[in-house]
Amino acid sequence: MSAFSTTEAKLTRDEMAQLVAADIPAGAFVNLGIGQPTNVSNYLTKEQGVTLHTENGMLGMGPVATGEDIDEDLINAGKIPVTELPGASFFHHADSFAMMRGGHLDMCVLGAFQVSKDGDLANWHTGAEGAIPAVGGAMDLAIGAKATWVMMSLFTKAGESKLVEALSYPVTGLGCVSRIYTEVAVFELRDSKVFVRSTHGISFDQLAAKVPVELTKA
Amino acid sequence: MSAFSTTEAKLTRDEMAQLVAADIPAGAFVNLGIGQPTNVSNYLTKEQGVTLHTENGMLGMGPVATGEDIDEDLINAGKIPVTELPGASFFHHADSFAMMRGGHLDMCVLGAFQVSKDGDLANWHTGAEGAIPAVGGAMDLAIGAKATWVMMSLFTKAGESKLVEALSYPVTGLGCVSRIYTEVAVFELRDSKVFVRSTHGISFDQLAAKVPVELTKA
Amino acid sequence: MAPRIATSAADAVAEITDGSTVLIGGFGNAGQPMELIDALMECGATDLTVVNNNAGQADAGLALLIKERRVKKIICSFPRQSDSWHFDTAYRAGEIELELVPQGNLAERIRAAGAGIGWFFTPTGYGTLLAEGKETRIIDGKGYVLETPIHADFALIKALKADTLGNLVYRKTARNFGPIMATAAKAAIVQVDEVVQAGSIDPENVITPGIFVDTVVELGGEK
Amino acid sequence: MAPRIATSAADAVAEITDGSTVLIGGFGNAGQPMELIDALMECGATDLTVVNNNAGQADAGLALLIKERRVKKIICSFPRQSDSWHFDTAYRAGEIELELVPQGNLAERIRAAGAGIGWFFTPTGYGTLLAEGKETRIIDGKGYVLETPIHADFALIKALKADTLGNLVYRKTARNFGPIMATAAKAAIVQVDEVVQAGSIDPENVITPGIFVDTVVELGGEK
Repeated sequence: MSAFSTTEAKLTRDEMAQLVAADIPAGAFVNLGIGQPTNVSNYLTKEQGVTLHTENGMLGMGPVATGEDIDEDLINAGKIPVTELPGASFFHHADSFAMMRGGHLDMCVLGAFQVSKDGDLANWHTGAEGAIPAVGGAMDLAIGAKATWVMMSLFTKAGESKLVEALSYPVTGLGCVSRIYTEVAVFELRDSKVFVRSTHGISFDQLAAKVPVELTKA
Repeated sequence: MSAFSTTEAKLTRDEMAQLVAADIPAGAFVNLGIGQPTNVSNYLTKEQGVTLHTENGMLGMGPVATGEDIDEDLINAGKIPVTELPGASFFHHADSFAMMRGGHLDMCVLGAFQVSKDGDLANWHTGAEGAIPAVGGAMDLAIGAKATWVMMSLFTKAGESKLVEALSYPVTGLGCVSRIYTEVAVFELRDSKVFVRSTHGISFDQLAAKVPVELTKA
Repeated sequence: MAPRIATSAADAVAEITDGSTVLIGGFGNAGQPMELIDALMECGATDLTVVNNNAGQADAGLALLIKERRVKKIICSFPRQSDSWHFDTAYRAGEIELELVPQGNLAERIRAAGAGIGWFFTPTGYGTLLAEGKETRIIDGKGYVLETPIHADFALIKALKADTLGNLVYRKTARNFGPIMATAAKAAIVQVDEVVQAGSIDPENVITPGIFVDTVVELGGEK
Repeated sequence: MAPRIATSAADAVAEITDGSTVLIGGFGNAGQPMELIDALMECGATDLTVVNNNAGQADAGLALLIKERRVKKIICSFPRQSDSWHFDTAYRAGEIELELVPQGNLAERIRAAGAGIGWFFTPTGYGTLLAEGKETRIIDGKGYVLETPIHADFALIKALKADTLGNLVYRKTARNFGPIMATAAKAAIVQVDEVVQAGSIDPENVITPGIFVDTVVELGGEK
């Protein structure tokens, strides 16, 4: 495991994506969730040989399609036109989620509303009165891959930590998250502890004061 | 339903196969079990447009292969080389048995050790001391198709009826058989009754005397 | 039985009656049988239970069926979208029932129906609101929820090509729910760009064998 | 990870150790990975649990593994054949454990393992000897038996072609158990006639996506 490190400035969204991309092992099969995680694909290098899965039925997804390459039959889970790489394959929805649920993906990267210190994930529903719920593939993704990483801002607009003792939002999956990338710190969740791998624009002590869970320097 | 009829002579095995073939509705999807039922395929006409399923992964099976057409990658469930017809399709074992179990086949035709008046089928295991059991697809076939027909000789070598009140052999499937073709009679099982559709070389009364279940003329 | 080749989308859906459960393929626009959905709109069938990944978008297709209150219940994974206003309105008015299902469970429940599986234990959704009231079990330390198959009367599917025996091939990610929905419905109704002769699709490449297909309508190529 | 391209069948199976559970593809000779089985014989691994449709035939392949008492348990649907003498002898001597499974349940249990399904209710086998001691349930008046997934350490599979990313295509009824076994094993080892470049198999026609394949060995064409 990497030792603790710190940088002066907060990470930008692109820097977060870059960091996640660099951490993905060579040759991994990865599903990148809708939203911020999708940005990670821009920083994967050809040498890494990472294969992207999209749950609507494809392995070997390439970059977003532009111009003449746009084909409405070739889209990602966010319904954005994409391209296919040599060695791609198509399959139906049951096979695609079987691939995920069966633990064949090395990793998925998701956004989150909250993550608990035990790796419980909330990212599908605010639980707000009158909100229309929608879940999509969130629950399948959360528990399906061998490792689930989260990308999120660490604090809400009201300044509350999204890394919590116990979820107050509805659960997406229990005990599934093993790493959290935020603009101010990267956390690793293992052995029932929360390790801080790095801080950005904040010291470990400042961070520990703002986050309501016990933190350990990696 | 057909009214009762009778013929002077017992049916030969080929005549039984011919009768079964003639009874299969046009356009049906059918699985013919190993042994005697396989012979039915010789009497299906092109006009009937019956599609044969083999549980080792094929729809649109053609006749047994001979000479140069023999291909060890193209076999039926009895491991006999067969041919493929235009419009055939190949699929894996889980899909093949899903097709059967999901009730998509119109019919399967099987051999039997015993059938009970309620349509319980015994055809996989004699239950004899020291016999090594083997089941193959028998249980899947028995309960999978929309209709299960049996072809068997009505009596054992010892002269005992194989159509019985209750099975003495181990069960393959419960309540699954709806029709039985034998060399001396054709039975239809419905509404908890056993109807005799035809007799061959035996009168209805003679038959009724030899079979230990209540029979009704169709 | 070789499938009926319908003369039009209207002809293809003519047997769908009030109260039917209808599986509708597609994920986004890919694989969405838009002409069949429009024909279902025209044919007047109501009190429908619809199974789709979403609950209609903008002012077309499934959204219009919902707008006209022809759908009494929808089983889907992702109803709320930026342009799902007709669903949102019907839902808030209490005029449509929603069964929300994680996407993979939705797919597996449809697959189970087609495959003759009774109930099954899936890890997806365990410990969540969507498992409330459902039987659960811990197997090897992992939590599972018991889910049921989703059987339907009809499936509306879009494929690329059918042969005259109903064998289907799809195109890219438009495959999505089509192959499993075809297996789970009593009658699968398929719109294709092209109907070809039996024997012109390589048996190795058939995705949906013709046994699952009841009605085919050829609607030509690119829209 | 792209699969390892092994240099020989022996190299391909080198990681199989004593006590492993090994899925072996094939139905009759079709799809049977004979060279990999021979290599498994050579490599010396013992105390194996083997999953195959049969329990070996004549004096070759799996039958020899059984003859040499390298298989402590076999999970299969049809052990007894006219030429299954090595199994028969071992079984009668009480030197091999047999778990007899209806063929469709065997396939579905392997599929469930690969698909991350916990337990499932299947109608096949209900009311029979093979359901004795198993949990059952009546659903809509029909009896079902609860069955478990079959997970394995290795799968030995024969396919027609692999590309360098491990995408597989099969040939005719030799497909049989291969695609599901590839999904249910920690490591799928595949013998193929030919390895081709990534991109040379049409993505629409891939039967086993490379994600399921760990080791490929090219053993040339017709035997």
